[in-house]
Amino acid sequence: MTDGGAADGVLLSASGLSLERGGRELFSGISLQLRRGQLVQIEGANGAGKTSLLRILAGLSRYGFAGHVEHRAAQLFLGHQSAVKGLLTPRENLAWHVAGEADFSAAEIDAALAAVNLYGYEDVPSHALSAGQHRRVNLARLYLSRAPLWLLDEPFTAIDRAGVGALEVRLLQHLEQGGGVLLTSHQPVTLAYPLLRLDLATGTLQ
Amino acid sequence: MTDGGAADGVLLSASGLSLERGGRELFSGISLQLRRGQLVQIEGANGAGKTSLLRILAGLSRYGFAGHVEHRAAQLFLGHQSAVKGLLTPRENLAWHVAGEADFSAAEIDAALAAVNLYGYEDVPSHALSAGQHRRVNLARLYLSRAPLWLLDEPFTAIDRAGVGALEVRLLQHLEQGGGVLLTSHQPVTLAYPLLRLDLATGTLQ
Amino acid sequence: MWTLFHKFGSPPWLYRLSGSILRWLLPITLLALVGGAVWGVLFTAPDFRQGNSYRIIYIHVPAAVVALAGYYVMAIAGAVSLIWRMKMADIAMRACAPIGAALTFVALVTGSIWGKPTWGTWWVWDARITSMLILLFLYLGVVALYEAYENKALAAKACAILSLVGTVNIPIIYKSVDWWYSLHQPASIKFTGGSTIDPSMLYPLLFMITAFYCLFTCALLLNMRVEILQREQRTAWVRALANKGAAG
Amino acid sequence: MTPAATVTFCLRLLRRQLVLGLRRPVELGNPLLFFAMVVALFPLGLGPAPDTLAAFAPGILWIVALLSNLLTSDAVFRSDLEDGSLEQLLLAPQPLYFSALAYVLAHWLLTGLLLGLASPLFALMLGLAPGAIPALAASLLLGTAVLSLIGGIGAALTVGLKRGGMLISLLILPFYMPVLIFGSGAVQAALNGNPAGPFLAILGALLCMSIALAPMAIAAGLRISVDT
Amino acid sequence: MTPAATVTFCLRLLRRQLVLGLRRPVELGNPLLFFAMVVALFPLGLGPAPDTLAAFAPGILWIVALLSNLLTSDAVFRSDLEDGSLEQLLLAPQPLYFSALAYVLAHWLLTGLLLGLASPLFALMLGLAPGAIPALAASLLLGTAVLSLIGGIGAALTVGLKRGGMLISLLILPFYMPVLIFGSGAVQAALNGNPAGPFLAILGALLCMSIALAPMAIAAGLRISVDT
Amino acid sequence: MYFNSLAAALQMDGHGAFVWSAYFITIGVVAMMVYAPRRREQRFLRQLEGQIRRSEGGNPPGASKEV
Ligand code: HEM
Ligand SMILES: Nc1ncnc2c1ncn2[C@@H]1O[C@H](COP(=O)(O)OP(=O)(O)OP(=O)(O)O)[C@@H](O)[C@H]1O
Ligand SMILES: Nc1ncnc2c1ncn2[C@@H]1O[C@H](COP(=O)(O)OP(=O)(O)OP(=O)(O)O)[C@@H](O)[C@H]1O
Ligand SMILES: [Mg+2]
Ligand SMILES: [Mg+2]
Repeated sequence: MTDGGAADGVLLSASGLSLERGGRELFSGISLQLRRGQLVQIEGANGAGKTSLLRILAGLSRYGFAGHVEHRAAQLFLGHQSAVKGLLTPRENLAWHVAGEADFSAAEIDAALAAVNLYGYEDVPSHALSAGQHRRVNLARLYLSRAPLWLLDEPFTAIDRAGVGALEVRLLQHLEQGGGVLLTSHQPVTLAYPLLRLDLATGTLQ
Repeated sequence: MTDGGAADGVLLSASGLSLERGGRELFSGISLQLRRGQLVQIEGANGAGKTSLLRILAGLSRYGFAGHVEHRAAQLFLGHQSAVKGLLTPRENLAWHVAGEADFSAAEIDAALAAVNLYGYEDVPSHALSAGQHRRVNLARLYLSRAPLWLLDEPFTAIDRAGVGALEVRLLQHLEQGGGVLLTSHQPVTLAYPLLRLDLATGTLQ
Repeated sequence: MWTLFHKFGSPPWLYRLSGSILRWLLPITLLALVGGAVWGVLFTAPDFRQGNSYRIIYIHVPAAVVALAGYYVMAIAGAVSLIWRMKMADIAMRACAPIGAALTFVALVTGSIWGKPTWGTWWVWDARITSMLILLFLYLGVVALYEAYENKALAAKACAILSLVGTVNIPIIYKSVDWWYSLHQPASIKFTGGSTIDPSMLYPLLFMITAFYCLFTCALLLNMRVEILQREQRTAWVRALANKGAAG
Repeated sequence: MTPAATVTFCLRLLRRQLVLGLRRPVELGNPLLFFAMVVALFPLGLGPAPDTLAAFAPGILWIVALLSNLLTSDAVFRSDLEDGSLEQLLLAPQPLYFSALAYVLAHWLLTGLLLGLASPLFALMLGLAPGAIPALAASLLLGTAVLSLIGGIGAALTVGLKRGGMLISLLILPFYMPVLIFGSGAVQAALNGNPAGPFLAILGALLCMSIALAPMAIAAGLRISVDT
Repeated sequence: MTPAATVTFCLRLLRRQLVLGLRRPVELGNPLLFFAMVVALFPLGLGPAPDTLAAFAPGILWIVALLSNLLTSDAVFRSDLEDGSLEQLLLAPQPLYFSALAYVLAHWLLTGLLLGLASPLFALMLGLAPGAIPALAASLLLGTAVLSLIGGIGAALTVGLKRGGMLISLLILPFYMPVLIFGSGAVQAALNGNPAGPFLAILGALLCMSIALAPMAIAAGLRISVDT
Repeated sequence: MYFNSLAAALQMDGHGAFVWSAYFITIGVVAMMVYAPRRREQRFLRQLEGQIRRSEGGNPPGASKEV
């Protein structure tokens, strides 16, 4: 977990971000630095602009906003959509993932699927999975990835309570190994770890 | 709120439901009667079969299960997918809804949209809405429908905390007017109302 | 040079400049069009083979020539917008498409009207005509793509890519259509191509071609002005303009 | 459900489908432009000789109509299935027969009707004798309606499968063929100076039959597709 | 990213796209059956006179190839955009140029290659002179690759729009036309006893040019589409 | 002037209908090319002015849409 990242531990830095969509100013003047070991939650009501901000930070939105974003480490971005193909099995989905991070061995993939409680479903076509299982296929990437910077857009959606608990454990582990996590969630994050909150309305990090 | 429903207040009755998918038995021997004023939550982990059961109860799955379902009142079913067309505005989505419950006046629709906090977004194409707002367009049907029986599959997904609160108020109101609600949710339901739990593993209602 | 480049990137400057250009160019253009048409229709001798239907040439050929040139203007603007990210080039590119489509349409319709008395048919699949039809498709494709995007900044980028792809392709399309036509060699119809044209016909024709180029410029500027206003609607200068316009 | 309520509902569905097809009136140009382009392919492929083109014009226009129907009928129910609208439609109290008819009608208005109305222009471009143009337009208007109804059946049966596209073509193309034969036959008859009436009458009979039967098949297909 | 890693990644992408296209080997038959049916439409529509059919067989087969490419290229990126795979692809460390190429290659393998290989059979069905068949197959193999690359550009530019289908056809059909001309020209030349070589050389040149340029346009288009 | 009379100019030996219709269609298209953007500009400015007035001058008289 040492690839990427500058000496000062900053994984991602952004300055003066502001965005206007459909004639509404969603946020303005947001500057933030995410360092190793930091857990930041973006807060805001539905439509506040959390997803838009995350997509700007990930580099997916490139036009129409003001400000500057700088990546200093490899990133893992999980969006609202799960990038899981219904025709492929969970195993194939992970082995042939388009994000192209690395070649994972079959054992690694099976372990990751087991970690998200899909043991026994490795070879079922993904469209036959339940909504939560479908999202879990995507979340299995959290157990595979070696990227230090995680950008997660509502990772807990459709996951049952036990699953949320397991995910939180994984986040904690990643943070303790020096990763950084930026996430949005409408469910309260109950992690025994210092949580910074980014309020979109005021643009401040607390 | 008096259309439909037999004299004994039973809105929906099912007996001896059992289902097997992909070689796994999801549930068996489930019998339930939903009466006016009852709030029932189906419990189970991801992949337990909650959605499958709801679809059987709604009459969408008609083959491949054992048992018998009887509807005695008009129903409103909201599934995992929101049935909201990205190209249409929220107002058009509700006015031309394919569920064809009734002709709603423009004022009714605007009131419903305002109730789910989409005031000001009535005429934005729905694909420009955020994930939560997209679901809210669908949830606005809860403010329009006159069906006494509600089957809701994870209605709180992607909704922010204030929105969940408002929805719970609406559920309460519906229950007090003699409606019945059957829902699934991975988030705890914090309603000041007696909640019955249907455990899929044991098939019992508590 | 560089400062001029930057000035072209400045919307209010371009808006004002185009206003002052249009103030004299537009009337002159319209006058020239009417004058050239009257010259061609009423004051020249008819072609000895085609008789009076030859008079359509004074709109048919200029429209065809300018429509073709317009595609290159559009592609160059597209390239500038993609490479230097110049907003005004975006706008110019977008403005070219409907104008070019209109001129191509004029060329096709007048040609088709000309064809009826000359060849006895409204339409033939001649090489030149077919490639002009394809040019119309290309223009309309750009218009349709631009209209389909809601975010106009992205629409302009997409259209720039499309028009660049088109630029690479236009010579290929032309060449291929020529080959196609010569491959099949239908004997029935031939353009008189290469026939020397009488100076008394040539001068009004050249005059009309110039007038059509001016028309293209005027329409381009007019379209760009609207686009500039729409893109810049949140800036102070457009708001001031709106207030002034409403008061006056 | 009262009949009046059903009619209102179907009109609403029709309006919805039309708006989904043409969000802005400008978009009406797209199908027409598409037809023009596909028509232009044929001279480019078959050669520009005016007499052969004129002789093939009925067949070419009919093949274009058929292919554009084929191309688009896969999409009739697909997005509605994917976003959950279809299951809501099945739960609606109105009879599915009429809803299915509304979907097909919208599809026809956006493909067949437009093509039928624009066909005289394309016929001129291909050099079809002007006398055969009424027969062409009439046969296209009647025949494409049949095509849309048949295409709807294929769409309903295949929409639940994760892979549509190709399969639907295989299912419905054989059923399209009689329409193609009678449709181009009508124009050919008019070209040869024979009355096109009998061919048009057959197309009309096919249309009546498919209006009566196809929506039932579509409704049954949709119920199965939503169940998977 | 090392070149080796990029190659592995692209091969993985290719494999994924092929599996998505053909989950079961049986499905390999669908495109072929589709071609056969569309080819059968032409005798029905144009009239079955053997000599005219044989004369127009090159054009007919090329038009079918072109339309089937048109039909399928809309789908190249659409499902990936809808389920979020496309944004993951853009975030991948590998250069998008090669990923785009992998997508297009998969598309070509499933449409153009199959059609090229099966074309001798269809040519015989239409009565094409056997001497022209090698030219036909070669021109189809080369030309459909160009078509797939061009189609990819159209798909990339329109995939972010809520309305696909028609628009992509409008964008790419004009660019398809030269390929159609040179492709059917090659077969025509072979039919007339002239060498098809020059035409094939041009198709090859077009292919080289589009392999160099189209993936760049596709990559730029995808970045725009994901941004909407 | 090549033609002797107005009638001759209109007739042009039977080609008049073609020539004149071609010119009239062109006039129509050219007029649209010049007129359409000017009208769009005017309409846009008026609309923007209304928008500014609404946002600055509080509630407009006719729009009391309180929820
Ligand atoms: C659309 C692209 C076209 C271009 C670039 C174009 C260009 C020209 C040019 C330069 C001439 C003058 C030729 C000469 O003096 O020898 C001409 C003549 C003519 N054009 Fe077009 N034309 C086009 C389309 C059409 C169309 C669509 C038609 C009708 C179907 C048409 C019908 C004619 C006729 C009848 C003549 C006079 C024929 C002759 O001189 O033999 N043209 N065109
Ligand atoms: N293309 C667009 N045109 C107009 N408005 C847009 C567009 N795209 C997004 N918006 C607006 O941007 C706002 C922010 O959307 P975003 O998805 O970032 O919200 P969010 O905070 O992630 O909400 P949620 O919690 O519901 O996911 C929304 O109000 C939406 O209406
Ligand atoms: N076509 C099918 N083939 C095989 N298994 C299937 C099929 N459809 C559903 N299943 C299985 O049925 C089970 C129940 O799915 P269901 O969607 O009902 O779960 P759920 O309780 O709603 O879960 P969630 O909380 O994730 O929404 C899943 O384990 C799924 O794998
Ligand atoms: Mg969001
Ligand atoms: Mg579920």
